[in-house]
Amino acid sequence: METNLFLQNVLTPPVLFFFLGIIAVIVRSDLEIPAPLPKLFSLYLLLAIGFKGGIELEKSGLGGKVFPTVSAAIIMSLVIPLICYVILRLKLDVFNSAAIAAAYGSISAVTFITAESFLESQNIPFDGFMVAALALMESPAIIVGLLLVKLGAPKNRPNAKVMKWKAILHESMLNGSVYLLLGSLLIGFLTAAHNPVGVDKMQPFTGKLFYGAECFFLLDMGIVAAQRLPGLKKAGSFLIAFAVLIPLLNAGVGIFVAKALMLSRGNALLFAVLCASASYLAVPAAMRMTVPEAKASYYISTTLGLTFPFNIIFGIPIYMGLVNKIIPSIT
Amino acid sequence: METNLFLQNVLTPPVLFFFLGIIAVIVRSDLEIPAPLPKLFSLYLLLAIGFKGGIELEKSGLGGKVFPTVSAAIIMSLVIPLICYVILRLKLDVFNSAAIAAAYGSISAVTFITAESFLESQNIPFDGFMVAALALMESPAIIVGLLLVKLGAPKNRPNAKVMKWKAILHESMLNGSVYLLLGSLLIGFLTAAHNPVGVDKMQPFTGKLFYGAECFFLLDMGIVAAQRLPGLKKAGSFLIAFAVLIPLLNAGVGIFVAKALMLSRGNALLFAVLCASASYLAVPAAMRMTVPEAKASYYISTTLGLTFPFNIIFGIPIYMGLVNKIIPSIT
Amino acid sequence: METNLFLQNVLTPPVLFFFLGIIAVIVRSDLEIPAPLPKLFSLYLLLAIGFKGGIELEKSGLGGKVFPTVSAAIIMSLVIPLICYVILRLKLDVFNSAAIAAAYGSISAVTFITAESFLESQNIPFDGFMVAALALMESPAIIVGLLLVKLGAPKNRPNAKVMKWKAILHESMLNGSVYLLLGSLLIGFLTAAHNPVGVDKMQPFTGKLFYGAECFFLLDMGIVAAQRLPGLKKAGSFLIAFAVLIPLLNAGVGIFVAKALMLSRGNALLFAVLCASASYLAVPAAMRMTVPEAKASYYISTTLGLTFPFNIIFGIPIYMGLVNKIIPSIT
Amino acid sequence: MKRLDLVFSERELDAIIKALEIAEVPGYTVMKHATGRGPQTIVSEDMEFTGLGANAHVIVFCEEEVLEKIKTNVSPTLNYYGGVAYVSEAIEL
Amino acid sequence: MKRLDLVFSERELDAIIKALEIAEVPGYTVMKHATGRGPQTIVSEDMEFTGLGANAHVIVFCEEEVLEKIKTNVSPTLNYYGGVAYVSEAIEL
Amino acid sequence: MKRLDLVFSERELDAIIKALEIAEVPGYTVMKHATGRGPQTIVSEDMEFTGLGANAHVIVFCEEEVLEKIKTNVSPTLNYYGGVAYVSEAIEL
Ligand SMILES: Nc1ncnc2c1ncn2[C@@H]1O[C@H](COP(=O)(O)O)[C@@H](O)[C@H]1O
Ligand SMILES: Nc1ncnc2c1ncn2[C@@H]1O[C@H](COP(=O)(O)O)[C@@H](O)[C@H]1O
Ligand SMILES: Nc1ncnc2c1ncn2[C@@H]1O[C@H](COP(=O)(O)O)[C@@H](O)[C@H]1O
Ligand code: NA
Ligand code: NA
Ligand code: NA
Repeated sequence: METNLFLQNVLTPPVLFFFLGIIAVIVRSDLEIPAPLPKLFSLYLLLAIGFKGGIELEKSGLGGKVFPTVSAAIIMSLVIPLICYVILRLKLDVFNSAAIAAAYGSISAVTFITAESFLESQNIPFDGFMVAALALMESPAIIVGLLLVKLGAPKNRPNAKVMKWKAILHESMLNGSVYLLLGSLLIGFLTAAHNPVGVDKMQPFTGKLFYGAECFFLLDMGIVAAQRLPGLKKAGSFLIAFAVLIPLLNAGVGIFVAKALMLSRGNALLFAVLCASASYLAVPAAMRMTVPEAKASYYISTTLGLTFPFNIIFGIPIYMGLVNKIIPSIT
Repeated sequence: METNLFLQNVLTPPVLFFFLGIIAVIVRSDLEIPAPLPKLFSLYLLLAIGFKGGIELEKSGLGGKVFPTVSAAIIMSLVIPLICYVILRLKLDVFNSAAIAAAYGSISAVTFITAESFLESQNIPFDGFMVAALALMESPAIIVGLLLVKLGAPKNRPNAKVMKWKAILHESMLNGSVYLLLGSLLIGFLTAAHNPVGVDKMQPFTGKLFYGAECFFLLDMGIVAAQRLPGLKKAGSFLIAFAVLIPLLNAGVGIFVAKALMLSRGNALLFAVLCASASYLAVPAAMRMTVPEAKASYYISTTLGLTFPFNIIFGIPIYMGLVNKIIPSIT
Repeated sequence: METNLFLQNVLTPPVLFFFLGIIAVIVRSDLEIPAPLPKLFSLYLLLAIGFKGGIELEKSGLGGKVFPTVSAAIIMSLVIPLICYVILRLKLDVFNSAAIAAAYGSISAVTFITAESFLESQNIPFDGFMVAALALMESPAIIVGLLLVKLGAPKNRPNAKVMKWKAILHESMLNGSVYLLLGSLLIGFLTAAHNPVGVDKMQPFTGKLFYGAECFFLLDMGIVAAQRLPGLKKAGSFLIAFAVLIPLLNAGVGIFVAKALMLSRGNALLFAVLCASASYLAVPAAMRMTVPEAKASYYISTTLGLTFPFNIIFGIPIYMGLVNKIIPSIT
Repeated sequence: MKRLDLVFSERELDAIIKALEIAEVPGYTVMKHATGRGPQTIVSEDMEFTGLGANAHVIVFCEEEVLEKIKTNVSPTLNYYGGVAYVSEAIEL
Repeated sequence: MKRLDLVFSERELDAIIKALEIAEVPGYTVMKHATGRGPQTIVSEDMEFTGLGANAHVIVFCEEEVLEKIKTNVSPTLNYYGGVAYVSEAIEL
Repeated sequence: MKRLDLVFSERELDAIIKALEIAEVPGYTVMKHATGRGPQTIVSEDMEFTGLGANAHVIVFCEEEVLEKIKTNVSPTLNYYGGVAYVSEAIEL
């Protein structure tokens, strides 16, 4: 059954293109997608999922499971960094531990998208309000990460490096990708409410084109992730184990929370994926600014070089299998 | 009624994304759309409106209102710079006055596109030949601007800065954006006439995708326009008032001309928008080359920093309201 | 009849946009499509034709004419460089002869795409497996070119320039464009076999959008090709004649091979175009690395500056005319 | 005249430009999208799309007096976030 | 050997290259998409998509004799449109 | 301190970086997408999309001792494929 799910996940265009990117690096092909083209696709995907999520949110309304689910997601993004921090402190200093912990509390939009595509190919429904959960899990994790530094950092941290709360909040709430996602969500909501024609006219761009653009972007992400692998080797076996086991742990916790919230199977998978995935957009930007003592290569190579491909290739079908076992009744 | 129109304009995706861009700058989000992505969207939009305009032009033929409308548009692009020049000379020197005047005689393709989208969302028809008017209003304004410099400049202008007519004509007629727009118009025309299958096959690219690409581009234009605001403050209150009042004046004149030409309501709005909008593509390029004495920050910050957002947000519904009052019978 | 075909080819959007690009350079418009936008379109087109070809290949199966056609294509890509080399050696040294010969044995994907569009506009069917032929003609030509250098080069070639076979094979098989094309072909094949929903969901991106993106890219290719013209003048009249006559010769041979293989008219045209076109992506990369003695301006200006536009504008209708004469029965 | 070359993360660009303006430089030139390696970090092209950003290379031609002021203003940022600054001789053409 | 750095608007690139070629430079390197501020103008990244264009940074390594010729050829363009040119010492590696 | 400027084809970037690392440079900065002309070749912007690639401009600030090692390591590549390398004086700000 689960090998079946695994194959069904792997034999979809997005995942196949992801492999194509990874293999390109392994066989040292000179295939490259030069900057700023990845940025174009990254901006497009954020705009499109935000817009589509906003439309769905308007349709479903803000009642029902929306509020509990989003609240639970935010709580997960506050709790996960704490758990991760405790584990990471076994081997790493305060700065690196806090930075990596924050990354794992936050989310990866591309992993979320790939999980959505997986659900669609399985004909399992899910709700648009999960995008709101996605958008609201970025900032809290950053703030927890920085609180951990504030509490754990040695007292003789140079003065210059004292954190300014205003800058931190700014960085966590107004990071370009968070801002675009939330803004597009709001625009989708307003458009659905006031301008249904606009929804139809956006559809070819934000809807139809999406799957192909996702494939193109995953091709690039495959290249990028595979290029992070050497950095991963330097990070050592503790971090390598962390980057594979923690997503499993977080997804497991997420699925039980989803069961408690009585989410549908589709939403439960997305919830698990949000818990399991780690940020390589907003969090690195915030950490670099406020915790320069943390090694960027640590939090980038774990999140992007290992957790991201692990989730895309193995995680999604594994979590789906777990969801099927744990929440079969709500189908 | 007009608040109604205002809301109907503001609550469409293109204008909402424009706001999102403006707000990103105001709240200092680090959202940015790196070069050359804006260029990609700019080229795409010119190609698409040209192509679609050409197809419409072929359908409607060159008879009827086409010739009078296009001629009137060209005349407006010759007259408006003269009026503007007289007003600007009250406070500015010959060079700056001529450069800004030329910009206001010319047009902004994005404002035109946004007006088209507004008309579509209002279900008001308009004609494809208006794109021909758009394409033909760029060059005359440039030439008038340079003639004004030639006549008004002090006799002791350094020799090196004497203008070469060939270069001026070249710059005004073969500027990349004018060339692409006119070329695509012609290609659309030829394709519609000789290769109807080609028209259908272009439709997903030039037609369906257009609205979404417009939104993406307006997001960027919001960022760009808001970044021009500090420059605007330096330009002083005279230019600020000019950048808001002149579009109103020009639109008003345009609507009466449209009434005289007995244009339909949709075409009348587009005509007004052509008169009211100012160029930040072809004209700055030409002015920088031939009138380096003029301050680029003046003509860029007025056209892009104020007139452009004013037209997108307030101008279009105001002009529509005026059109509805002045030309109600021709509906 | 053939003037007719010529007009039917020229009056399609892709060829018209190609002209628009050429004319932009001739009249010195400042229209430009800045890097890396051409790369974006180039990657997109390779991905899309690969993916579509893979789907078709899965549908048709690997039996029937697939194997003979692909084998014949590979043989052509081995034989053509030998013929070209003999001709080129009349005037050029070993290095330049081998490099140019390799380029003509290989193929131009954009020429192939334009020929496909031409067939579609003529309602002439063709098969998806021709893309496999396209993908497999790049590498053999490179290897022949390098063998020619190995055999023909003076014995006192500096030691540093001795070729390493591993590097050569790597460069010829894993060049980015070859890799992406083959990879997308495989992904299309796997998707069609295992995930039909995925095929449908890719369709707006790889299918619908294709024609428009092709036009945009040909606009750029027109600019690029026209910019190569001065370099062509330096290359001299021998190379100019070569760049026009060899495609005709190769296409002619190709059509007789196609007749022998009893290909349909559509496939025969594509086969002819594969033989007639020359590479400006994979081959230059390989030649620059392994035969730095060859002048890049020679093989770039002949392939890109002359053979490419010749094929797009004149070649395709001429070859179609020939196909119609030589293989009329198999319609 | 002196020529100053600064290389640092794009994300500090605004802060560094502000520091240069306060030091009253006569002008500056910025080239973004640079990559590289320093004693502390490796910056690769794909950093640009993650939140980390690539490097910026800034060139300033100025009089010797201005250098001191620049140094005071940019050092905190360069020390905190990394980056290098080197001075050469230059004369106007 | 000398090293010459020119910074000016991309739109004058063809004219400047032509001037360099007439001065018979042995070679040159061009980096486009530069931004900056000078005594006269501010050039920002979004200028690139308006008609104004960003800056180009051109480097020429050449013998001292060539510099004089370059100066004569490029000065009119730089004076008319703005832009800077500075010379440093350089020796081949 | 010395400043080394290398300009060569992007396609040799990995080889040159490797050579620099072997020479144990303290760091380097890379700017891609450069174009130009040398004694042997013209590299234009559209080369980037054909297989040929544009140029890379690499800057290294290092001690004089390192230069010798760099020279040994990069010369084979520069001689084979073309490219230039020039050294100037530089001092830390
Ligand atoms: N010795 C050097 N030579 C040239 N560039 C350098 C050198 N050291 C550092 N850099 C540049 O400065 C950036 C920041 O370096 P770091 O101080 O390690 O954060 C690097 O990414 C390089 O681009
Ligand atoms: N002192 C300077 N140092 C470095 N770059 C400069 C300097 N002055 C001007 N520039 C560059 O030269 C360009 C043209 O300057 P301008 O002469 O003001 O038109 C500016 O946009 C800067 O990129
Ligand atoms: N004298 C020079 N000054 C500045 N850049 C140069 C010079 N000579 C060569 N270059 C650069 O080095 C690259 C390679 O030159 P080449 O040695 O001809 O292959 C050229 O494309 C230029 O970008
Ligand atoms: Na998470
Ligand atoms: Na106007
Ligand atoms: Na061929």
